Amino acid sequence: MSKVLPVLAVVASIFTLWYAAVPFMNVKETLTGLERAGTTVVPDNPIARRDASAVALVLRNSFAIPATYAQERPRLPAPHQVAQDLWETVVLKKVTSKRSLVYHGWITLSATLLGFTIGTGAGILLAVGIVHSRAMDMSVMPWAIASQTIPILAIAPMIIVVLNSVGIQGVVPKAIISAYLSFFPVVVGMVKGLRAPDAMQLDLLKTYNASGSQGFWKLRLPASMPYLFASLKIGVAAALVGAIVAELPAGGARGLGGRMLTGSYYGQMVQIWSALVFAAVLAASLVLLIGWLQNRTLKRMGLL
Amino acid sequence: MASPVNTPVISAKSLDLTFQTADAPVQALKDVSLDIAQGDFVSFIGPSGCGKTTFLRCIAGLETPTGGTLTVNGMPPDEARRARAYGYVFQAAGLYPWRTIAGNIKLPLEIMGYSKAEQNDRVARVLELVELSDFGAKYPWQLSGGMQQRASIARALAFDADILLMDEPFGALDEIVRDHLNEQLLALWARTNKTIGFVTHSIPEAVYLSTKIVVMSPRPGRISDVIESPLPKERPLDIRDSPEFIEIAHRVREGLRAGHSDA
Amino acid sequence: MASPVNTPVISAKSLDLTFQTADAPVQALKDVSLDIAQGDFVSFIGPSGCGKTTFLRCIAGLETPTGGTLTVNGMPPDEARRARAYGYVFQAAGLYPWRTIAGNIKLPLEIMGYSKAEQNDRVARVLELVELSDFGAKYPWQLSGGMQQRASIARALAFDADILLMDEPFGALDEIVRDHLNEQLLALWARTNKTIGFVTHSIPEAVYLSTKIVVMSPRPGRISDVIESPLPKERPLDIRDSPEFIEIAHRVREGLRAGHSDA
Amino acid sequence: ADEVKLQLQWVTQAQFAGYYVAKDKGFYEEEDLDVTVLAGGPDIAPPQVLAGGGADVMLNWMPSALAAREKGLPVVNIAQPFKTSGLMLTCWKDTGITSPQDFKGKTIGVWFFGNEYPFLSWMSQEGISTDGGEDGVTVLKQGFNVDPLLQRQADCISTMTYNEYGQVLDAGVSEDELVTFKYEDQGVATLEDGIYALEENLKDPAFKDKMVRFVRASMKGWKYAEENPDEAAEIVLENDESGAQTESHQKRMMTEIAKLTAGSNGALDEADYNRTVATLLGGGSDPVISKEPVGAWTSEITDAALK
Amino acid sequence: MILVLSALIIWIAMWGLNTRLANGPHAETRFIRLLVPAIFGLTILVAWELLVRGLAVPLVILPAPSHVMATFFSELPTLWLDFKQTFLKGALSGYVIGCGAAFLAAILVDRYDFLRRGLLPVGNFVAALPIVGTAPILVMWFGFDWQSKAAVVVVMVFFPMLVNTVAGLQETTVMQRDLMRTYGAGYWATLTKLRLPAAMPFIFNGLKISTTLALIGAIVAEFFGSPTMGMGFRISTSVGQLALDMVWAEIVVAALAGSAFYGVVALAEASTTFWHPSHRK
Ligand SMILES: Nc1ncnc2c1ncn2[C@@H]1O[C@H](COP(=O)(O)OP(=O)(O)OP(=O)(O)O)[C@@H](O)[C@H]1O
Ligand SMILES: Nc1ncnc2c1ncn2[C@@H]1O[C@H](COP(=O)(O)OP(=O)(O)OP(=O)(O)O)[C@@H](O)[C@H]1O
Ligand SMILES: Cc1ncc(C[n+]2csc(CCO)c2C)c(N)n1
Ligand SMILES: [Mg+2]
Ligand SMILES: [Mg+2]
Repeated sequence: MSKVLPVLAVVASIFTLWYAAVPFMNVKETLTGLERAGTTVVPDNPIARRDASAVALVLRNSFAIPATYAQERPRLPAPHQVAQDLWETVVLKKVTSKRSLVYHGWITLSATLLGFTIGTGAGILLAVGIVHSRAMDMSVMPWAIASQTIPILAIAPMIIVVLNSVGIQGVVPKAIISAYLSFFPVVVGMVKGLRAPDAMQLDLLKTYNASGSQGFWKLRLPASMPYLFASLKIGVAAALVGAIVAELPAGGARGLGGRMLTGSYYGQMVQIWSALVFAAVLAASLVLLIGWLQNRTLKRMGLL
Repeated sequence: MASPVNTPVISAKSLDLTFQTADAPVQALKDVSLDIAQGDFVSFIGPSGCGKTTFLRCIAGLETPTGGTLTVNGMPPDEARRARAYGYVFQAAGLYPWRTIAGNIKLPLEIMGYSKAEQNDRVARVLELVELSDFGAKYPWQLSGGMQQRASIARALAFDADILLMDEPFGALDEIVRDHLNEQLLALWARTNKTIGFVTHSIPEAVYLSTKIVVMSPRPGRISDVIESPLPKERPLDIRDSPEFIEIAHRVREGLRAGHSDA
Repeated sequence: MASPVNTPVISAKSLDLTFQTADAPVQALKDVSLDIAQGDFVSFIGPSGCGKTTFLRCIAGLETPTGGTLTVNGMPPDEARRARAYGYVFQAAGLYPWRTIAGNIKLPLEIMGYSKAEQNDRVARVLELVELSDFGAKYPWQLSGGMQQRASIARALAFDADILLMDEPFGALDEIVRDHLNEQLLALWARTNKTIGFVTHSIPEAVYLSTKIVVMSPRPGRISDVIESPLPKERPLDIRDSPEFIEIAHRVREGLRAGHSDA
Repeated sequence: ADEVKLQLQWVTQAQFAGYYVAKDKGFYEEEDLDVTVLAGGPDIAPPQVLAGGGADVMLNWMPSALAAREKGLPVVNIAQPFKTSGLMLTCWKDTGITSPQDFKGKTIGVWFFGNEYPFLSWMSQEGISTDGGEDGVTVLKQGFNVDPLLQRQADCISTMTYNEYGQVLDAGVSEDELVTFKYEDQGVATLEDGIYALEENLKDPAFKDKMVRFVRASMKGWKYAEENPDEAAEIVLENDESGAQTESHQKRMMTEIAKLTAGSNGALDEADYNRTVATLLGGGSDPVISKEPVGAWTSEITDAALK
Repeated sequence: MILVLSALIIWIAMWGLNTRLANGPHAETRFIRLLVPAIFGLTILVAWELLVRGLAVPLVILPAPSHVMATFFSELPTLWLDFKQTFLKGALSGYVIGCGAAFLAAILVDRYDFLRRGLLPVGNFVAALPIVGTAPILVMWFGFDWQSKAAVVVVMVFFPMLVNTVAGLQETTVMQRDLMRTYGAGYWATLTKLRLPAAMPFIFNGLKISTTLALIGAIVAEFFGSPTMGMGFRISTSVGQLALDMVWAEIVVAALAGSAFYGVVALAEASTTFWHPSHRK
């Protein structure tokens, strides 16, 4: 209970703020629309209104406030508009319909999961290499950091084209971009984790004359689990962002990224917002899922 | 200085060890010579930084001396390590938190390739030895500090190493628990006739347990006194109030103080 | 049980403290009554978990008893805390790593609003007291464990608290350094006539330092014995070989063992 | 069947109805072709896809294709289904703009990504600087929608007759609130959606033959779409994977598109080509292309296809 | 084919050299610590160059590094203009505002446990909003110029910074806090003398993560509308013009600026949290 209450309170105040902001954000377009419909508004020309402050406009045209909540192309949709769109696209539409967010969510999710798997696998392998080879540690680590400064969205289309030219198409290019974003947190966390055993724990194995692989399986890997899970949580959220980014160049195609793009293309703000909310819910669920796995695994390992 | 009664199990001759650190080299051991015979219980005592741990690690082949010679069972320590001649008990219990007590004890057995049946057998045996039979399925943090320490001793006993090296195993325990574990360790030693190297900061502990007390002093780390104990093998706890005991303790304290003042 | 010679500085009457934990409540203190007079040096000894730390924290107003009454200088401990009546020394040195030694000692002075000049004055004075004058500009991790502990004592001495509460301050030190700090602490106490509450695991340490030894036993934490020391205020180190000393130590050990066995 | 991969230059919409219709109606199948239509998007450069071998043919605007050619990617126009340009600039009337000279000091949204060339040529013809200031225009890189105009972040934005202009009207704006400048009317029209292939591929007779059949079937699709705009719009909707397009929007788009394809049988009109090149070469200090392109188009394919 | 083979051989040779350097006696010196990654980077560049030439990769797919470098130097004025627009105006101001606001918010959140328990879960949720969706909205709200880019950056860096700072403020041990209580220290004294210094390693962690986020955010936001300059504008426009050499020159600028930004923060960290075990050695 003490967990839910604060969250509810914060959510409630966000909604309050949100509702309060709507008239100010939407007042200009609303007034223009009303003016076209023949209502008198002050000031009575759009250019003067463009240069007027939103607060003044709302105060001087308070009759227009209800209309700001019902705009078709709002600058800021009201929460209930988003909720209604979500209801229609998530619940009412058949999940196989191209207009169903569940359908698009699944497209994105499948790329996310594939990319996350690739990214995690590659991240763990790289971390193992870094921990076991000094040369790799010294040469690769600085570049792994630098690689994260490359704006992925900028090269995502090129990656897709290049992969296309070698015959890789479909979900795989998306997964690769999503893997690119998720591998870095995994490398960093896993390197930390594999190095977590202290000198004493390592020496203990030495006194048993354990081999390198025994050291890995019996000590380093179990010791790295808490770190691995912490970075998996970051990694899975990054993977989702990657998959969405990768859907943009593919253009108006399927997936949540496609939804956001076409929403933006046709000025359907509500559609963008509901895709956004849906994506965030998806990310949160993935993170929760990993948190649950973490809890279970670490409990079973006796680390919690 | 040493007692070459029978052929020594461990024999160090003018051992030197210098650590290369970022600023200046640290001479951790200088000209250390010592023989330890089969069945000896040798305590190392000395102020912080005098090289007790370093010496123990050299014997275990975890550190390579930069000078002098050191043999264990007639071979270099590294080879002896590979032949799994030691059990090593660290200052802190150092149990793996993701393994149960039984799992922790099994660890060396798995690595050394014992059969499953043999593993279970041995785990049961050593758990009984340290009076933890009921706790095999528990995780380390479910046990008190003293019980954890006993588990780590059990782990070192599970495979039949002739030599047991213990680095301040009871440092973190309170006096009563410590007394109790001291008694048990002595009983075990009497029963198995292992050779034991034991690091401690406590003078009474060193005197109570050992057949031979090695007093060390720092900067550079060296042996400043070796005291053969005249106490009998059978030692009830109240032997500590006997005049011989107090006499030896006094000698150890003097040795320690000398090491401190010239540092 | 207590000694109401003059009006006590610290007075506890049937103190109870129960911790509410996730599974079951833990009774850390049960019916603890004790008076401590101005200038007393009181040691608390007892097995792990018997409530020594808890009792000290109650006195310092860091923990609120669930029953009984406790006054310090006639006021509730919380008020006394805000009146800055205490210096508290924790088991580990607990210096802030981002401050130099001098900076650490200055910390309470800054908080209590001493002038800059006064601060520097006092820092110099206490640094000298604990023989660390040359180390004021060093960072904690550049000092040995013993030196850090001395610095933390200096920090507690820097402002003129009447009451000094020390929770196993020398637990992590080797015997020789410990002896040395014990001597210094006694000298300081004799000079300043502070009231000192001191937690330790070491019987000789308790006997050597105290005017009063409080033996506690666990589950629930309670006082099982209070021993007034007949030793003189002037105590050379070798007083520890005297028969009176051994006699008191023996009584403490008996008390401890009793506490252990009925636990 | 021979495989052909076609790269569009934008998301699935009625702008590309001819190809979807040809596929849906089996015109490609009749020519023994197995055509895959690849949707484009804001970050997909069709010439790059062509260069990478991801597609056999692409749709492109001629300025962009000629620029690619100068960059060393020899693409060749093999057919030109769009006769007329649908590109225009749409402005608020209340800004006082009545002629291009009034653009000075105003803010104008322009599509980049290779589609800025016609605008830049036009402005240099008018002698208006595009670096902002009192006497120049302030250029914004326009995103994908008409919001900059609706919210008056820009005074004018680029629109296509068949798409963005309709979106502006859909937002409730009436035509008399707006002033529009068609590039066609300003004499700076450049050829839009054309079909392009790589020069080296065209040397292969088998490929050429494939293209002939492809162009023939595609044009058949276009003519069918012109005649049955509603059905064509439905077919487009079926092929839209995003599920974002609406029927009314696509139907109107199809109607407008039909006006642009009306004058073309697929063959490139050399006069149109020359006008496009002249416009681009006349681009002032920073011309889009620096020299007269050679071999940038061929009539061989359409000649064979229309025979 | 020869070029491809030589790429392979050079790779193996360089790797061998690095292995020897890294395990050699001077591996800990500053020089080697810089040399080894430099050699690795150089190897990648050489291999890239040889492969592009050897496999005759078309320019419009992937330019050779030498080509990119040539463009980089010949287009320096344009690159500088874009850098100013995107990095100095958009990314940096967003970074300062976002991190500053997050820092203040963290202190509030930390002060009121109710806020901490309410805001952090919601914050994690909001942090999961993909930039691709938020950027068009923010461009619509804040206009085409750098202000909207800064807004995107603020949204991107706010929560990582908040979470790290809050975690840092909770980092003190019970003993350290009790010490302050024995001094009867109030909230502000505890905050400035204990909790903030103790939180520094975490705060810097947040600041470091935010450096890369800020740059990426500012660049990506330009894809959704911008004036006719900026790194993101140039990248997307150049892709359309098939000027891939220019695209890569901008990416080089981004990587250089991002690494330098990160490095500066890391240096500041090293000099403020010198006391932390990870920096002591
Ligand atoms: N890996 C190392 N690198 C550099 N110096 C070291 C290393 N290990 C130990 N030393 C130094 O060698 C000396 C001896 O250390 P050692 O750990 O053997 O002391 P010790 O007697 O076990 O002390 P303590 O009682 O504190 O455990 C010390 O001065 C220590 O600082
Ligand atoms: N914050 C707490 N919450 C719950 N239980 C506590 C808490 N603090 C202490 N306890 C319990 O209270 C009892 C007394 O603890 P205390 O720390 O006072 O023991 P101690 O005598 O100082 O032991 P030690 O010698 O190990 O320091 C123990 O059983 C302990 O587990
Ligand atoms: C990023 C980008 N921006 C603009 C165009 C130009 N364009 C060509 S067709 C078309 C559809 C019009 O409704 C548009 C906008 C493009 N291809 N890519
Ligand atoms: Mg040691
Ligand atoms: Mg305690």
